[in-house]
Parts: sequence; C-alpha cells; structure tokens
Amino acid sequence: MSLSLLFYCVGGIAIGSAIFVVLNRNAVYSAISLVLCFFSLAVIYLLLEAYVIAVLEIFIYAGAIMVLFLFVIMLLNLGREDALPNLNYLQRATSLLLVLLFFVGIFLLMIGDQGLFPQPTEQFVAGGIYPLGEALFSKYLLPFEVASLLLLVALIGTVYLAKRKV
Amino acid sequence: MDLLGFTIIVVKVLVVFAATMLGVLVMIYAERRVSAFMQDRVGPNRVGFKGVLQPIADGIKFLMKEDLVPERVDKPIFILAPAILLIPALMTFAVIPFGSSINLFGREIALQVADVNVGILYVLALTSISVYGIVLAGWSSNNKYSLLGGLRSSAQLISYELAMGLAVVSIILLAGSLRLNDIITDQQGSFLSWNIFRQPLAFLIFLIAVYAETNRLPFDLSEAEQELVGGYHTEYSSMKFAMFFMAEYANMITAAALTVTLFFGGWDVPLLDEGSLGLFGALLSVLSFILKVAFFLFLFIWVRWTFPRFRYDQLMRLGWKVMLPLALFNIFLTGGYLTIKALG
Amino acid sequence: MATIIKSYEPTFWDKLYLPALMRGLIVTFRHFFRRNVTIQYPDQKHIPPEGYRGLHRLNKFPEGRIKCVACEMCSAACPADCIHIIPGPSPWDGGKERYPVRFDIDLLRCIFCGFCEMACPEEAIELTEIYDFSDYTRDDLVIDKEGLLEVYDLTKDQNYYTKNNLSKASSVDTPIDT
Amino acid sequence: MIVPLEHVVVLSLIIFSIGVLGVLFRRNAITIFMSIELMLNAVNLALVGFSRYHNSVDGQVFVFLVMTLAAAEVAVGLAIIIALYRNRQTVNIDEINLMKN
Repeated sequence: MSLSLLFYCVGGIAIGSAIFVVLNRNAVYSAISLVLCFFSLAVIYLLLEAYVIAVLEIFIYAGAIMVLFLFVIMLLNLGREDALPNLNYLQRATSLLLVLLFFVGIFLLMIGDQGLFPQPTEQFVAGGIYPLGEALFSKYLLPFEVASLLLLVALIGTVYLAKRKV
Repeated sequence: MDLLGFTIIVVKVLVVFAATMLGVLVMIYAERRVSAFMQDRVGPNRVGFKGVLQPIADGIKFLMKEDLVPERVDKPIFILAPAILLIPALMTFAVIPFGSSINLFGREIALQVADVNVGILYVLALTSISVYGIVLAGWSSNNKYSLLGGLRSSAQLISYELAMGLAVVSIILLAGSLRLNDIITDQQGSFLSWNIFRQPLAFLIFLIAVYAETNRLPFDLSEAEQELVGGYHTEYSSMKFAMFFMAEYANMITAAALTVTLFFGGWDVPLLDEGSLGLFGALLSVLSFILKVAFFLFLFIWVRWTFPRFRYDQLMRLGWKVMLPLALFNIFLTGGYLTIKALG
Repeated sequence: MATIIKSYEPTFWDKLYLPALMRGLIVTFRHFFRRNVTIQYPDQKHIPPEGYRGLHRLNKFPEGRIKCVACEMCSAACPADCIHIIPGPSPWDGGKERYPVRFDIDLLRCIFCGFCEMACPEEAIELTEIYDFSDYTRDDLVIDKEGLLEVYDLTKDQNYYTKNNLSKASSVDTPIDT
Repeated sequence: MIVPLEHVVVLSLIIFSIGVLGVLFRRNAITIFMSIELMLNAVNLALVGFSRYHNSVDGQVFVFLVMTLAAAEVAVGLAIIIALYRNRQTVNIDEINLMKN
C-alpha cells in the first residue's frame, strides 16, 4: 500500500517537473527540472521492478544527455528568454485542441477495451540484467547492432558538424 | 518486512553514513599532515594530540564564518549546488560491501547497505550525477572563472567516465555479474586472483580515471588556482564551501572503496576463509577493507604531491586518444581470453 | 666549430611514462620519512648565525659607563635616517666629553644595514641577533637610549636565543617591551 | 503489483501531452529539444509498464533502444543547434528560416 502511495507521489513530482520544464523561461531551470523528472521516472521504473532500466535512465538520461544539454546552454549562454513568444491564437488553440484530442482518444481506447491491460503477474523475472542481455543478444541482435551503427553515425555526424568552420 | 530487519537496515545506513563522515574528518587531517610530511614540514599539530582535532576546529571555523551569497548569483541554484554534489558522493557507498557477513540475532547480516544486482551500474550512474553539482555551482556563481572551471570539469568528467566504464566492463566480463559481491567472490583465493593481477591494464586505466573523476591532482583543472582563482567554488564561503570540501573527500573515499572492491578483492583477506572464523573473521574482513581503502586514500595524497597538473588539451588527449583505445583493447583481450577458455 | 647536439629520442619506456611516474612517487615517498625542517617558532626559536643584523644595542664599559660619545657619525652614515641623537656634556668627567642625552632609533625606518656599526669610532653601537621585537604601536617601535642599553645587558654574555629557547613562549618578552 | 497498469499509462500519457505542448508552444530550440526528451521518456514509461504487466522483456529492450536513439539524437541535435547559433546568434526557431524567400 505504501508503495502505491509512493508511485502516486513520484508520479505527481514527474508531472509537476515536466510542466515546469515546458513553462520555465530559464533554460537552466528547465534542464534541472527535467533531470528531476528523469529521477522520478527512475523511481517509477524501480517500482515496476525494471532495475536495469532505472539505473540506465539515470546513467544515460540524467548523467549524459542532460549534462550535454546543460553544457550547450552554458556554452551559448542562454540565460533566460525575455517572454513567451507571442503565438497567434489560432495556432495556440489548434495545438491545445490536438493535444486534447490525442489525450481523450487514448483515454477512450483505454476505457473501451479492458482486454488491453492484463492482470499483473506476481512473479516478475524480466527486470534483471540477465533476461535483458539474453534478449538483446539473441532475439534482438540485429536491432542491437543497428543501434550501435546508429551511434557510430551520430558520432561521425557530430564531429563533422562541430568541426566545420561555418 | 519485519521490525528487526528494518532496524538492521537503519543501523547499517547510519553506520555507513557515520563512517563516511568520520572518514572525511580523518581525510582532512591526514591530507594536511601527510602533505606536510612530504614537504618536510610538520603540519597542524596544535589542536589536540598531534593536531588530531584540527578538522573539528576547521569545521567550527567554517560554521562561524559569514555565509556570503553574492548579489548577482542565481540564488536557488547557488544554494542547491553544494548539496547536489555532496548527496551522490554519500549515496554511492550504499552498494559497496565493506565486510563479509556476520551472524547476529540469529540471522545472517551482510555488511553492505543494499545488495543491488546492478551495483556497479548504480555506482557509475551516481558518479555521472556528480557533474551537476560542479556545473551548476560554476554557472550560478555568475563569475567567468567559476563558469570556466565548471565547464572544464564537466568535460573532463564525461571524458574519463567512458574510460572508467570500459575498464569496469572487463572486470564485469571476468566476474560475469554486475553485483559487487559477486565481483569480490570472484577474486577470493590467493593474492593472484585479485583483479589487479588479472587485469593490470584495466586497473591502470581505472585508477587514472578515478583521479580525474574526483578532480584530484594531476587532474584538478576545474580548480586550477593559477588560472581560475578557485574554479567553481570561487564564490562560495562558510558551510557551503565546507560542503564542497566534504563532497570532495567523500568522493575520494568512495572512489578508493570502489577501487579496492573491483581490483583488490574488497574485504577479502587473502589465503583466509573468513566464513569459518565467525564474528572474528567478519571483523578481520572489515579491517582488511579499511586498511586497503586507507592505502588508496594515502595514494591520493601521495600522487597529489608528486605529479604536476595536466594542461587542458593534454588531459583531453590522454582521455580520448590513449585511455579509451586502451580500454577497448583491454576488453578485446579479455573477451578473447574468455572465448578461448570457453572453447578449450 | 660546430658541435653536433644529438636530439633526445625518447625510448619506449620513456614514452610509456610509467617508470618516470614511479620514480617520482619514490622521491616523494622518501621525503615522507625525512626529518622535518620546521622550527616550532614561538616555542622554539631559530638561533641566528654570527653576524646576523637584528636589533641595535649601545655598548657599555665594564663599570657601566656608556661608550657612545655622541659624535653622530652613525646618524650621518645611516641611509634610512633613523638615528636621532641629542648630545650633551657627559656627567662623568665634569662634562669634558660629550655623551648622548637622547639616543633614539626608529626601528620602523631602520633597514638593518649595519652602516652605523661600521661608522662608529668607539664601537658603541652594534647590531645584535634579536629579531622578534614587533609591537602594536609605532611609538613603541622607537627605541630610546635606556632600551638600547638594556639590549646590551641582555645580549652581552651569550646569544640571546640560546637561553630563551629553554623557556616557554609566554615568558619570552622582547626587550623593548620591558 | 502496486498500481493498476491504467495508472502507469495515464501518467505516461500526461507526460507525453506536456511534451507535445512544449514542442508546440515554445520557440526556444533547446526547450523544444527537452520537450522531445520528455515525450521519449513518456513512451519509455509506457513500455516499461507494459513489459512489467506482460511479464516480458521485450518492452525493456525497446526502452534500451530508445535510450540509444535519444543519445544519438541529442548529440547530433545539439551540434546542429550550436552550428545554427554560430550562424544566426539565436536559438529562436521563428527566426531561423533559412529556407524562406
């Protein structure tokens, strides 16, 4: 029971920090609250017994990606924006409507088909490193290798972009 | 979870926390004394017997000083940054086993706060978090020297994390597990089964990376006082500055403990079966762990007074062009060895 | 004739850097056990060598009469202009000879060059080995004739610091305080 | 299990919507990028949730691949932002309209 309470608390933190990311004018504050959001997501992963993913979330997202973000924000010295830009109202209304539509659509889908959501199994075995590794190197070997290729391409592309005198 | 189990966990957390903090105090004293001896000086010897109360005197001084927050700093982050740096440093110790298990109240108690099955990944993840404290402290100070220090050290931490992680990978390959306890069990036996003898190259890379990760000389570019005044903590004073200090020493202690766990058999006493000796064996294992950690902490200070600081481009070249390929080569070697062993 | 200087070719071991690093570590480790050169200053005082130029003194004859004849050679020689003498007839031989009524040295101006010592025809002024005579006010650092004679009493027999080394820091008083 | 899967999915949905709104509303390239990360994470959350309830490792493999993708994307994207900033001295995407005219 206390664990489900923890889930709702951490979920609330995740939502709050996500809203903060979007609304804050200061890019550094956005980045920090995004890190907070990742941390709360990591806690949720722990509650869902996905230990490796939880640690990887902190390792990759919080530890590497967001540091890169902060690095760029500081490099470009993007302190704070002056104001939220003046979007025209039509655009704003349309985007809100679209998001609402998306939200309601999935909600309806969820209410409509209960068979989408299986009952949880008590014994969960897939959270550790061994099942994940086994799946990665047998069933998903090709995607795994392609992902490594993707990383290589990204590496080369980044070096090229950064080196080029523009 | 029953009450006794819960109490045991709380006690373990408190013990580890207190031990780390005590270790920080001892390190502050040892750093000054050992540095003095290496320079043919005496060092602090006034407060208490031979100056052992010096860290407490320092602490009181820090508490009494004015807590200055400069006007143009980014206040929330400025106040938050030291805590962000200190907390991961203290949290890392949670997964490091500091002794074999003991039998108390009719149950087996492992001398480790949490036996996480992805222990080593947890450690690496928390190490990568500590970048934030430095970067944010540098940025929020609104001081170009602090910012430069912060940027430099974040680049340095990211670069050396890679080499460190790859060096650890070869250990993981040997042990076949991410649990730190399994890694220790894998090294039990004689001296020669310690990973430093099985993986000397990985040890070297890991050790160098650890020095870079803890921002110690010869990699203390983030606080190179000749160029950057004081680096990221230039604008800090009083207890906030003390927190940076404590974080640095706590980081050193965890790094030393990690080195011992990964390469020196952890709490393992060579040629001895701790389990057969009961409580005495457990105490012996804790003692051996503390002694090994103490040696590495001494090495930190020793290296500090021996090697000059790297230039920034040298640092990057070492990290990316030497350590990374070497670590990859080492993984290749280890993989080859394991394949041959599996085949024949 | 040109000398051919062979440029240094680093060997494999040099390029590895590890032996050099080890040697460096050994050097610092050896220093770890070396005797400390620190002197615990207020407790234990550095004994200056012979010829050290510290605080001044005015010498006396064995019967207690001041050697100085107020010729003002020292104050003339002084590059820092720190010696101020007011001469007067001496009280000992019916006023036939001169003697200093006042003899003040401004220690804050003095550069301890020792020229006064060299200029003195009577060997009356000398520099002693005393170096710790700091004080809280500028006035206290102008030493007068009585003070200078007192310094003579303190330093005439032996090196000032050899006897004071034995006592604890708190009991050591600089001469001009007394 | 601690909570019904619906709640996990709803949480993921909310975070995803916030991310979408961030992309649509903000004009700062960096913030837009962060919103995209938010959306990726929301998807990750849903994947992990389903993986837990289906007792299958497949979802986690997808999360793993998404993380790889995110890392690659961020590296390239931030490099592009830096290059743009070098050219235009701004990261406001309304002002970056090189293809116009």
